[in-house]
Amino acid sequence: MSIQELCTVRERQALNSTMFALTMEAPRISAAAQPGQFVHITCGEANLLRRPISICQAQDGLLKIVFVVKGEGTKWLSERKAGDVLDILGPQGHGFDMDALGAHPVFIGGGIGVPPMLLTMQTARANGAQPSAILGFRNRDAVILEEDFQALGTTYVATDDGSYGIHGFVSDVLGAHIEEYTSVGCCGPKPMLRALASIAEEAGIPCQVSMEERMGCGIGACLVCACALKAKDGETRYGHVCKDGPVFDSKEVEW
Amino acid sequence: MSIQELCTVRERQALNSTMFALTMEAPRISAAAQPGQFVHITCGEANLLRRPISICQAQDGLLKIVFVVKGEGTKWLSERKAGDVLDILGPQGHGFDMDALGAHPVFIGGGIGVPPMLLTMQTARANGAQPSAILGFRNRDAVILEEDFQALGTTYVATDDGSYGIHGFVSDVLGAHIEEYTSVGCCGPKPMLRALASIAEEAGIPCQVSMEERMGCGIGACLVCACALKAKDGETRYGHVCKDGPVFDSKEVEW
Amino acid sequence: MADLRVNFCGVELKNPVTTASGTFGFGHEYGEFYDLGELGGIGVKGLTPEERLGNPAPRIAETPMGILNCVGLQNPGVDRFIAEQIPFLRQYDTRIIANVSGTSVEEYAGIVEKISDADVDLIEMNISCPNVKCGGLTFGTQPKMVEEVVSAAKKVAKKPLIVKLSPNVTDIAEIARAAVSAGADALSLINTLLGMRIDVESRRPILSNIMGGLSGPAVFPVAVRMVYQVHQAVDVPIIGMGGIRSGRDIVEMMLAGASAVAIGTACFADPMAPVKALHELEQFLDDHGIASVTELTGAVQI
Amino acid sequence: MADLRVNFCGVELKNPVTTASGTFGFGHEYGEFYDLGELGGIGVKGLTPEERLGNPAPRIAETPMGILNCVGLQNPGVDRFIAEQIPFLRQYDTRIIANVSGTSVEEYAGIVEKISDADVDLIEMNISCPNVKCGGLTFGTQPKMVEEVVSAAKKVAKKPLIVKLSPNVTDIAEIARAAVSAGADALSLINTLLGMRIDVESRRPILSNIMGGLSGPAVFPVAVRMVYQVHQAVDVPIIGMGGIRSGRDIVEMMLAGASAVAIGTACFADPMAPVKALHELEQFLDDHGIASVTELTGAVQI
Ligand SMILES: Cc1cc2nc3c(=O)[nH]c(=O)nc-3n(C[C@H](O)[C@H](O)[C@H](O)COP(=O)(O)OP(=O)(O)OC[C@H]3O[C@@H](n4cnc5c(N)ncnc54)[C@H](O)[C@@H]3O)c2cc1C
Ligand SMILES: Cc1cc2nc3c(=O)[nH]c(=O)nc-3n(C[C@H](O)[C@H](O)[C@H](O)COP(=O)(O)OP(=O)(O)OC[C@H]3O[C@@H](n4cnc5c(N)ncnc54)[C@H](O)[C@@H]3O)c2cc1C
Ligand SMILES: Cc1cc2nc3c(=O)[nH]c(=O)nc-3n(C[C@H](O)[C@H](O)[C@H](O)COP(=O)(O)O)c2cc1C
Ligand SMILES: Cc1cc2nc3c(=O)[nH]c(=O)nc-3n(C[C@H](O)[C@H](O)[C@H](O)COP(=O)(O)O)c2cc1C
Ligand code: FES
Ligand code: FES
Repeated sequence: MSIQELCTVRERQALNSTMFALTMEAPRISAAAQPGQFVHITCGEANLLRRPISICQAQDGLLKIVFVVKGEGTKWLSERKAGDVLDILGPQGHGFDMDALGAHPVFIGGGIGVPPMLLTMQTARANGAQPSAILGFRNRDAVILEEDFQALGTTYVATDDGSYGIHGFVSDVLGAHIEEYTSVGCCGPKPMLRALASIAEEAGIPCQVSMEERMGCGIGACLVCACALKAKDGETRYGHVCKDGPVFDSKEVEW
Repeated sequence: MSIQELCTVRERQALNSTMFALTMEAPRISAAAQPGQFVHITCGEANLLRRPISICQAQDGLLKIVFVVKGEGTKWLSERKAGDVLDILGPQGHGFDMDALGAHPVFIGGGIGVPPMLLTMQTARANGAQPSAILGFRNRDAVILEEDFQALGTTYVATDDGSYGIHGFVSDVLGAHIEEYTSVGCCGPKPMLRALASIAEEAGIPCQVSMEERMGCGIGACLVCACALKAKDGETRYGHVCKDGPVFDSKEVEW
Repeated sequence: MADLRVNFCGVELKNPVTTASGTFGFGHEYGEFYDLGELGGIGVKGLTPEERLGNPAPRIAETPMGILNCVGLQNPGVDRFIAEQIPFLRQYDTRIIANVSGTSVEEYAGIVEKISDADVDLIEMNISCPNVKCGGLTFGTQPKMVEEVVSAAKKVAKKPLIVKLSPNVTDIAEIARAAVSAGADALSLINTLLGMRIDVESRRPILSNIMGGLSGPAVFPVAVRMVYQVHQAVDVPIIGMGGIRSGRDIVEMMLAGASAVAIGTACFADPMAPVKALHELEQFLDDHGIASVTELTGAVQI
Repeated sequence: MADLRVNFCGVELKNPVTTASGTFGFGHEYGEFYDLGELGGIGVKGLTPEERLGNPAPRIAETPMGILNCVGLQNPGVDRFIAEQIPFLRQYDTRIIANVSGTSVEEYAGIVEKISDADVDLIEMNISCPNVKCGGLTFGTQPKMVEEVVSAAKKVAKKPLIVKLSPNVTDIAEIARAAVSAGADALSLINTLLGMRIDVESRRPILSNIMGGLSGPAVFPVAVRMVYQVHQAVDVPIIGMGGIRSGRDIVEMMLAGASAVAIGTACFADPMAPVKALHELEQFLDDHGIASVTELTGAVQI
């Protein structure tokens, strides 16, 4: 169920020089939001297409997103202030299957893949699980949301250059602790997801991955956001990130 | 001499439901502004072309424009607030020849052609002339800037429907008073300008008309703002409103 | 209240607003936002004789006021469309415009014949697909190929046949005449303009297929021009499309010569776009005292 | 600091940024905003053998991220250009690209010969002006006509001859090959796409000439695609243009195959556009450790 809502910005936070958080009044979308879903946001008159951004938090009628400035659209978004109104579609897509997590899921985010894991971990905990988190960043300056995750369970932070937390990749951390977990849920760059999926597969636990693809409609009508999946006959078929995803079972994905 | 200046809006005034005045800090442009010149304003990211708007007042580092909302560009402009910054080119074009006015010029504006006559009348008075004004509007609700003109000299206001001031056209008023004047300066719809020019011509006094045309560059490079003028050989030649105009001698114009 | 009805090749559309093929799926998703019965017609995703998977991602790139796409006709095949989608669409009080493609004259004729027997209202034949036999050139760019494929399809069509033209041609009027002389009951245009974007960081084309089709507001003036030229050249009704966003855009397209319009890319920016544009059109007609929307068609004053 | 120099047909441009003919006059006006010597070259307003008055107003209409124009080649004629404008332009340390047009093969040859003897650096032959008719079609849309007119011009050209192509064709590569086989030393593209706008209130075309040429960001993806196709098809250098606004746009156009670029419509939005884009280009090269701008040409990875 997709809703178009005009949402007033309540708060804008600069997390570092390129990452921002916006909290918006979105009573209808936030009430319907599920972990792993995203919203599709109009980013000014000069950008024709909406931008897909994951839901980081959704409660008390408020919707929080966290994003990095990449091009014109996210730049525009980063310049919004409290009181501005955004045209948002959401919640979109198929999020994490919360019934398939088991008692000790681990949620792994890489870089800008971290924010959606927050609502996911929160929800898992509310559902009675004991979740852990592994967060990976390029360096110390890129670290975001650490305390929010710490509050929900054991949280490892790794940086590529070792300037903060563990020196290394989230896959190294997962490898070291894999026996503690009943499932993996993750979001981040594709090579990272592939690496995590293969560790989980080897350990025989389920792994759900959140995929990214360029989008048009964001609701499943235009078929542009194709994600290559394994068809039953071993051939490729295309799923659509905006509707079938963004979260897929890692075994379904054709890497 | 054309200047590109980033100008902070000092004040926005709604004159009626479709007409607005913006006063901006434009120290360089306002210092150079001559009566009858215009500025070329960027109107948001969604509109590629700048919009030409006449200079209504220029003093103490401030620039005032008055405009009617016609399409997307002027709509955008009407939504600016104090503190917003506008990208403005100006002062553009060739304004009124103030040396050719004589002691008793009359300045005539029709509708949105009224605003540029204000700086013109002010300057004429500062130069020692005794100017009059004739202002024409559709109806009572459309009347703008009346007191500003009254303060500078005899001012007649006419409305098409008689709901305010004289019932009739500015050309009627000019016809009735033509003997009092040494020259005419005017801005408004083309049929009005043509009518005024022929009255002035009959009376044997010079008439300067401010023309409108759709613009590209606004500085004389692209040649799109053609205005048909009489060439010496009786043939047509094209002048350019943004550089040769907007003000032309009425006898030059091919009506 | 102006009369919005349009008689299009004998099929009554309740209003001239339809959706552009490929941008609207089979209507399910946008049907969550409004009653599909508000629209004059629904142009469905392009169908082929067999299921097609389409191209790998990325299939879309943004451009200034436009998009490029290279979906590559992903669709379930005409049989599954008939079995699964027509019953869904028939729940709504609107016209079904079946958009079909093939890679050879025989395939085109075959799919037109098959869809003719199904419960659709209009057939839109997309001839902007590359012809495998003719060295990859698309059918829609060569007058002779257009005549051949349209003649073959017309012979077996039992519903009005709309031929959808490609804008990637030197002389659109020539192509339109070829289609009409071969029996097209109506024309629709424009399909997408060929374009390309390159990611300056990776130095790779953004689209998996290197090039893709440009649509959206950026192409609107090209579409208006072509609809105007085609309306001057032939005597069949036209569905005008390409960059329409608003009621005023619809008016402009109809003045140029369109009897109906289709809206595509604008839906991505605003799912409500076709309905909003329809209401704006209604308002425009009422404000201007225009009794019937059909008065607009070709009414540009030269 | 990256090396910005480009050797274009033996003529050294200090950088690849030039101005698009017809958008920049003869440089006087933009010369008030910056030193014209900052630019790699200046494409001057299109010249014809005799003075031309051009079309009546309106000559411009805005479109989504684009403009339509129908200036109609208003210019003082080639003789007055040579006498009055070359001395002005020669004050600046930049290259002069003389853009010329005619209405017949003889006129084209005549004006190319005349301008060859003048003090210009490069000759750009515009075979794509929609106003220069030959049997109703522009020279630039028929390979045979392209060959004929380019051959005639090449015989008398004593400076490098750039042929400027029209995008209003089915197969741009075919036209490019025709021009090169007839002797073109270089190609420039794209000229404007034919478009139209109608004022919905008056029901009249906005442009006096009914149709006009579309330029600006809206056409950028079409221009990139055509430059790419032409670069694949022929072996001469290309000046890429059509909608360029920024340094990144320049990089994209060069990756597609351009050796130099021209900026036109963007100047209307911002008079400083070419200089700003040049500085952005420099910054991009430095940020990416690219030693020479020439490395970009055709470097798209397929
Ligand atoms: C399901 C999903 C969830 C996402 N969640 C987040 C998030 O929570 N925080 C965050 O910072 N980013 C997120 N992204 C990525 C985000 O959508 C892009 O960074 C953003 O669209 C870039 O837009 P731009 O205008 O700044 O960049 P530009 O590069 O100028 O964008 C040009 C076009 O490409 C598209 N595009 C570019 N990069 C991407 C990308 N990585 N994925 C999809 N489309 C792209 C844009 O949407 C736009 O249409 C998510 C992407 C998807 C698909
Ligand atoms: C020298 C000059 C001085 C002007 N001074 C004023 C003024 O002081 N106050 C005022 O309200 N208006 C003035 N105008 C008219 C004003 O420029 C237009 O109303 C405005 O450009 C409309 O833009 P839009 O986006 O709102 O309308 P749209 O119709 O959406 O504009 C579309 C395009 O057409 C152009 N256009 C439309 N109407 C005109 C027009 N009448 N003249 C020139 N271009 C037009 C726009 O600039 C734009 O490029 C002046 C025009 C000129 C040429
Ligand atoms: C994502 C996408 C998919 C499309 N698929 C088809 C198709 O399957 N068949 C077809 O005839 N046209 C297809 N088109 C073209 C549109 O129907 C339409 O002609 C074009 O997009 C111009 O209209 P617009 O600017 O309103 O989108 C597609 C366009 C887009 C953007
Ligand atoms: C107002 C205007 C006038 C033009 N005049 C000419 C011309 O005289 N000769 C020519 O070859 N191209 C002419 N062009 C085309 C441009 O040189 C250029 O090819 C086109 O505008 C695309 O570039 P742009 O999008 O950067 O403007 C003109 C374009 C515009 C907008
Ligand atoms: S973005 Fe349209 S189907 Fe996914
Ligand atoms: S607007 Fe360019 S010359 Fe007047």
